[in-house]
Amino acid sequence: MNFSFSEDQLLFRDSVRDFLSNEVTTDLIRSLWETDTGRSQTLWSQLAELGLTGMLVPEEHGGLGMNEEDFILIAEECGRAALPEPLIENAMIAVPLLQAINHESTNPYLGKILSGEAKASIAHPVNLLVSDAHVSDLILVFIDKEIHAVKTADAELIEQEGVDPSRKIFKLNYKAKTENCVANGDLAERLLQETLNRGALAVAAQHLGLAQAMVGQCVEYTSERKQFGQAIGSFQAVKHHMANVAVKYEFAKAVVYRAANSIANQHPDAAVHVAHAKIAASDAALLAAKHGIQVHGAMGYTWEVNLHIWMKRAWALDKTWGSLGYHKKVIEKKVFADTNKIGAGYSF
Amino acid sequence: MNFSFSEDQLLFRDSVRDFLSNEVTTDLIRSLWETDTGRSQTLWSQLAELGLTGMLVPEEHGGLGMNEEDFILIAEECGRAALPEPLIENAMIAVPLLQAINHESTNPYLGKILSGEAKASIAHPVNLLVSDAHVSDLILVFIDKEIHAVKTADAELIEQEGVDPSRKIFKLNYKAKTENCVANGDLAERLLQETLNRGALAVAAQHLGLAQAMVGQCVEYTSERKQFGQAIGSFQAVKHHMANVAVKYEFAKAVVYRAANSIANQHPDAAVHVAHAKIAASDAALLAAKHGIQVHGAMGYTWEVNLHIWMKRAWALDKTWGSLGYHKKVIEKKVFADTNKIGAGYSF
Amino acid sequence: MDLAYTQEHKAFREEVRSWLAANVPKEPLKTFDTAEGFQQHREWEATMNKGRWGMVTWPEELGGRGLDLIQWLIFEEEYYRAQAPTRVNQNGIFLLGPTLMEYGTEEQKARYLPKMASGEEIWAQGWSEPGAGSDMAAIRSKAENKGDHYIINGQKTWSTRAAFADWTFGMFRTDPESSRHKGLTFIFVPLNAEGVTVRPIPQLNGHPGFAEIFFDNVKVPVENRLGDEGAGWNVAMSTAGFERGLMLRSPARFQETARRLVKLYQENEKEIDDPLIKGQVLKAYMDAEAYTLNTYMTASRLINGGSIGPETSTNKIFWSELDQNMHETAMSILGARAELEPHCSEARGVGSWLDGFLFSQSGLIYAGTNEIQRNIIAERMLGMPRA
Amino acid sequence: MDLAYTQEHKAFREEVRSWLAANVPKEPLKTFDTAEGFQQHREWEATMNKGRWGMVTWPEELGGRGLDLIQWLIFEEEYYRAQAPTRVNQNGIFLLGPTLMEYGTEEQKARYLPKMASGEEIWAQGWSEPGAGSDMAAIRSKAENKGDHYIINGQKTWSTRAAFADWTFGMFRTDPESSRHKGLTFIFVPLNAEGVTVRPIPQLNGHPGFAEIFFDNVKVPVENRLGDEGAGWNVAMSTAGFERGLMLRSPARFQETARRLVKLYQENEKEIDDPLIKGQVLKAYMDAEAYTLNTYMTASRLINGGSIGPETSTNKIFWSELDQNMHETAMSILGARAELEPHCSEARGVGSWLDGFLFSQSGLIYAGTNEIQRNIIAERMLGMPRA
Repeated sequence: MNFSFSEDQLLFRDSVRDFLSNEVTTDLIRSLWETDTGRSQTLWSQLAELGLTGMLVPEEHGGLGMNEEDFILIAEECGRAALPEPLIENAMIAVPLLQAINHESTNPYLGKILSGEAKASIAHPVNLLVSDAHVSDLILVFIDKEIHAVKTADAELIEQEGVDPSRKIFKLNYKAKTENCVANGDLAERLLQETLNRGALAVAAQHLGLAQAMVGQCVEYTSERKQFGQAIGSFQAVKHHMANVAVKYEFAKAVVYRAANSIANQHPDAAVHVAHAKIAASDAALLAAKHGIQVHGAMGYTWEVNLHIWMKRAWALDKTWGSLGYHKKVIEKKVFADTNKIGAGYSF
Repeated sequence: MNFSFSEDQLLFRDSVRDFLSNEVTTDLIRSLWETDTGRSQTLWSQLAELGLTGMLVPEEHGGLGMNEEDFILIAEECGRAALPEPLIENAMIAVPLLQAINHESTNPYLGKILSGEAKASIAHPVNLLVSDAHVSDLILVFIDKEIHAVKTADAELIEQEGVDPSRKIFKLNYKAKTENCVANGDLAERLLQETLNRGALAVAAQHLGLAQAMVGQCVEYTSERKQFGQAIGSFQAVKHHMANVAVKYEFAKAVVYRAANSIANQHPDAAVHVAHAKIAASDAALLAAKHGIQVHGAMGYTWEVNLHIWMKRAWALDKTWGSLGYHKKVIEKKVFADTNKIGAGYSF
Repeated sequence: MDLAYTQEHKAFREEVRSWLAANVPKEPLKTFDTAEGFQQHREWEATMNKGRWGMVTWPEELGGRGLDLIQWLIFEEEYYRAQAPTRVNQNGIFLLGPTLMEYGTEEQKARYLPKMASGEEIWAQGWSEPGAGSDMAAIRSKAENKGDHYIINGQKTWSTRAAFADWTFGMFRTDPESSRHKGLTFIFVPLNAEGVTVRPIPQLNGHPGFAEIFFDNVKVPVENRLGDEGAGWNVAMSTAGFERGLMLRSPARFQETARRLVKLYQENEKEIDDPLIKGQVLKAYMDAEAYTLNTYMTASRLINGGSIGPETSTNKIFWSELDQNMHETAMSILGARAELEPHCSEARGVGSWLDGFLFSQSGLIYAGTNEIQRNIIAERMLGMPRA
Repeated sequence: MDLAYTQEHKAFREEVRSWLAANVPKEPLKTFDTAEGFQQHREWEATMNKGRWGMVTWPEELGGRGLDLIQWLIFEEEYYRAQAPTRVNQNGIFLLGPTLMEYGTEEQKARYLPKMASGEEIWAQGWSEPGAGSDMAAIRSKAENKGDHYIINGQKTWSTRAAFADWTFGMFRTDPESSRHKGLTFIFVPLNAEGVTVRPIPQLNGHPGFAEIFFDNVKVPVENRLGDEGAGWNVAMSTAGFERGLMLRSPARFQETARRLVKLYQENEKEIDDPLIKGQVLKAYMDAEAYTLNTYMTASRLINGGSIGPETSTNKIFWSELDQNMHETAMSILGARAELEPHCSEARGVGSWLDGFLFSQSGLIYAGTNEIQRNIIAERMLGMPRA
C-alpha cells in the first residue's frame, strides 16, 4: 500500500507541464481558432516525438511502456494547458482499444499514431458526437454490439459548432457494413465498457487540470486588480470563493488517481471508481468556472481575457462520456448492493 | 390588486410583537422548561384576553372577526418570540376546524377557547404526534375519513421527548369509537386538506419569524464580539452568511403572506401556495440556524446562549405538517399539469 | 390586501395582449449586439411608440400612458409571454429615465424622455472605468467646467449597448481636488461628439455587448448636466438603485424562463437520468413565483407611497442566482446537446439556452457584483458593522 | 503507486478485528460527558492498553507498537467498524501526543506519553480564552517564571473534556510586555492543582462536553513547559495542525457514518418522498470515500518523508461539512421521528442520529472555524494577498 506517484512519474509530469506551458500558449490557442482545422500538425508531431501518443504502448512495440496511472498525470496537464490536440483521445483511448482489438486491418494504425502520422477518433454510443474526426484517419465505431473501423475518408460527417472554439465535433452518419467489423462478441462488449471508463476518466483528469488552471488565473488576477484601495484578492469573499474551489479539487485528486490505478490493474470496481472521479472532478471544474468568472468581474465575461478558454472547455467536456446522472447510477448500484461490503476497510 | 397589509393589520401585529417581546422572555422560556407542563396558564390567559385565541371567530360570536391574512402576521410573531404556548394550534387550526364541524358536542369548546378556559389539540394523519395534548381538553382526531372529538381525559397518550425542550409531544393511541364522530363524508375530507393547509402554513409563518429572530441575535452578537481587534460582524464572511439568510427570508415573506390570503379567500390553489410557503420558509429558517450557530462560534453550541431555543424550534417544526418531499409533490402536480397555465400573468 | 386584478387591469391585459399578438415580429430579431440587429430593435421601439407602449408608466406628455406599477407589471407579463424583442433601450427607459424624472429640469425631461420612450435615442450606461468597477467612487474621468460647457477627458468601460447607441450617461470628476464620492457630476454625452471613440468589447459569445468609451477633449454644454455640479454621486445612486432593483428585472422574464424550463424538462423527460434535475425545475418555478410575488408587494408599497431601499440588493442577488440556476438546469437537461449552437444539425430543441447560460453568468457581476450587494444587505439592511 | 494491502497488513487487520470482537463492550458505554460515562471510557482505555492498542503508531517503549500510518488507518477502520467506544483521550493521543514527540525532552516523553496511551491520564485542550477564539494570538492568561516554577493566572474556555480530565495543556503569556504571537509558552497544568477551578459548560444537548478553566495563582514546575519559553506559538501551531488534519478525524469515522446512512435510507425507503435524498446519500458515500483516499495519499506521503501543510485546512472543511451533510440527510430520512430522543416509544430506528446531528454542528466551529480555514487555504495554499 503506497498511494503516491514515484519520483519518475512526477518528473515526467513536470517535463510535460513545462513543454505544454511553453508551447501551448493562449496566443497559439487563439491563433488556431482562426485556422480551418483548429489543430497544429507541428504541435502534434512534437507531442509524438515526446512519446506521448505511445505512452501506453509496450516498449518492445516502440512505446514508452507506461500505464494509465502514468498517463493520468499527463491528462491532468492537458486540462491545465487547455490543449486543443486530441492527445488523450488517441493515447489513452484509441491506442489501448486498437491494441485490444488487435485486428490486421487496424494494427497498422498503431505504429502511425505512435509516430504522429495518424490519428483515430472514437464513436461511442454514450456520446452524441465524435470529436476531432476532421483530422483523424480512422474512426472506431461502437455499433450493434460490434466495433467497426471506418476510414474517415469514407465516413459521412456533419460538423457541429459548440461553445468551445477549440473543440471540433461531428455527427457521424454510419450504417454498419460487415467488412468494417473488427471486434464483436465478448471482446466488443468488454471494450464498450472499458472505453467508456477511459473516456470518462480522461474527462475527470482534464477537469482536475482545468479547475487548477482557473484558480491559478484567478489568484493572479485578484492579486493585481485593486478596488477600494486594495487587491481584490485580499477580500474575504473572494478568498473564500477560491478556497471552496481548492477544497473541491484537492478532494477530487485522490479519487481520479485511484480510478486510473483501477483501470491499470483491471479492478472489478473500475467503473465505480471512474464514475466517482467524473462526478467529483466535474464538481470542482464547474465551481471553478462559476467562481472564476465571478472574481474576474466584467473582465471574466470578455472574449479578451483568457479565462473563457478554460471555462468553455470545462462546460463542454462535462456532458461527454456519460452524464452525471449516468455515473450516479453506477455509484448507486454499488452502494445499495451490499452495505456490508462498503465503508471502513472496503475502499481498496 | 394591492399586495400590502393595512395600517391596522400592521399596528395590531406591532402590539402583539411588543407584548410577546415583553412577556415571553428567554428567562420565562427557560423557567418553563423546569415546570411539569412547560406551559404558563397566566400567559395563556393574557393571550386570550388580547383576543388572540379568537382572532378568526366572527365578532358576533365574541371573536375579533379577523381572517388568516391578519393571523399570519401574528403567527410570524409567535415564531419570532419562540412562543411555547399552543396559540397557533388553537386560534389558527382548531378554532376554524371547530367552526366548520359545527357539532353540538364540540361547539361548547369554541367559547371556552376564546375565553382561554380550554384548549384543543389536533391529531392529523400527516403528523406522527400530537402537540400540547397534556394541556388540552379536547383532541380532534382525523381517522378513517372521519373527524372524532376525543376528550383528552379519555385519551391514551404517551409522552415523547424531543430536541426542543419547549415542545410537548405525544403519541395518541386511539381506536375509533362511533360516538366520538363529529364529521364525516365530504366535510371531513375537505377539512382534512384545509387543516393540513393551515398547519403547514403555520409552520411556514413561524419559520419566517424564527429566521428573522436568529439573524437579529447574530447581528447583535457579532457586532459586539471582537476577534483580531475588530467586531467579527465586520468580517465579510460573517456578513455574507447573514446576507444570504436575509435574501432567503425576504423572498419567503411574500410567498407566506400570499398563501394566507389564498386560505382566507379559499383559492383553488391554496394547497400549492401553502406548499411553496412551507418549502421557502423552511429553507430560510434552516439556513438561519446553520449560519447562526456558525457566526456564534463555540458560543452557539452552548445551552447558555439563547440561540438554541430558536434553532431547535426551527429543526423540530420542519418535519411537522408534511415533509418537504410531500409539499414538493404538490408543487410538481401543479407545475406539470399545464404549462400554459403557469408563468407570467398566471400568478394570481 | 387584495390579490385580484380589477376589471380595468383585465381589460388592460387584453389590450396589451392583442396589440402584441398583432405586432410582435413573427421572426425573432437578430441580436442587438450586431449593427443589423440593433437597427431592427430600434425599429421595433418605433413600432412600440406608435402604439404608445414605449413606457406605459410615464406621463402622457412624455410619451407614456400614465399607468401605475401594477399595470406596468401586467404589461411586462404580456410582453414576455408574447416573446417580444428585448428592449434595446433598457439603459434609457429603466435606468436613466426614472432618475431624469427625479433630478431633471422640465427642459431636460421634455428634451430627453420622449425620444427615449420612442427609441429614437438609445442610451448606453457609462458607470465603470478601468480602475473603478465595484468601487465606483474611484472614478477618474474628468469634466472641466468652462462656463457654458464642459471639456471631458478620460475613459469609461463595460458600457452596455455603447457599440451602437446614441448617448451615454455617467459620472465625471468636475472638482480635480476631490476624491471618492465628492466632486463628481452626472453628465450626458452624445456618442457622436467630436473626441469620443467607442471600442467594442467582445463578450463570452463573441458579440460586442459592451464597449470602452474614450473621451478626448469632448465638449458638451452645461445643459447636459443632471442635478447639481458635484452632486453626481447622489444622482447616480438613485439610478444604481433602479438598476439593481425593481425596474430592470421584470419578474415576467424569469417566470417565462422557468416556464420554458418546465417545457424543456417535459420534452426531454425520457432521457433525463438524474432525479435531481426535476427538483431544480420545481425550484426554478417556485423562485420565479417568489420573485413575482415579492415584486407585486414592492410595487404595492410604492403605489401606497413607500420608497425603495436596500431590498434592491436582495432582489439583485435573488434574480441573478435564479437566472443562473435555471440556465444551468437547462444545460443539464440538454446534456450532450447543451454545448451546441442552435443552427447545428444535432441541436434539436436547444433553443437559445446556451446563449442564455452565458449571459446568466454576467448577472452576478454587473450592476454591482453580488459580493457588493451582500455587503450592502449586511450593513444597510441588517445594520452590521462596516469593516 | 500500489493500492493493495500487503499480507502483513491483512494479518494485522485480522488481529485487530478479532481482538475488538472479543473486547468491545456489548452495551454501548454512557457518554463521557457524564462522570459515570467518563469512568467507563477510562476503563476501556485501560483494557485497550492491556492489548497494547492504545496508540499503535507510537514506539513500543512509549506504550505503542511502532506501526506506520497505513497500519494506523487499518486499526481505525476496524475500530469504527466494530463500533468501539469514542476515545476519551483524543486530545492527548491525537493532539498533544504528536507535539510532545516533536518538542518534548526524553524525560517529558517518558513521563507523559505512556500514561497518555494507557488512558491513566486524560488530557483536555486549553486553546481558547474568552477573548481569544479564532484569534488565538490574543491570549491573555499569564505564567510568571519564578525560576523553578511558573505562577499561572487567567482563564481558558471551550476546553473539551475538561469537566472530568486530569490535565490540560495550552499557551500562556510568559512575557508580560509581549503581544500577539510572541512571548507565549506552552505549559501543562494538572487540573487538580491548587488554584484551578473547572466550570463545566453545558452544550446544545445539555451535557458538559466542554468547560471553562480558571487559574488563580496556580504553581507548576518549569518542567511542565513544552519547548522553549516564548516559543509556545510554534509548538501550538504544530498541534493545531494535527487537530485540523490527519490524526484526529479518522476517515473510518465518516465511512461508517455514510454506511449507516445508506442502511438508514434502505430501512426507510418506502416512506421517503423526496428523490433529492437518495442523491444526498450517494454523495455522502462518495465524499467519505474521497476523504479516505485523500487520507491514504497523505499517509503515504508522510511515510515517504513528506510533511503536512495547509491541507490540514482543506481536510477540516471537507470532513466537517461532510459530517454535517450526512446528519442533515439522516434527519430528512427520519422525518417526523428526527426530533425524538432514542428512548421514546415512537423513536423507531432513530439511533443516535439526533445527537450526532447536534454534534456535527460543532465541527464547522472547533479547531478553528471553517472561515479561518478558508483564509488559511487562500493565503497559504493559493498565495492570495493578506487583508
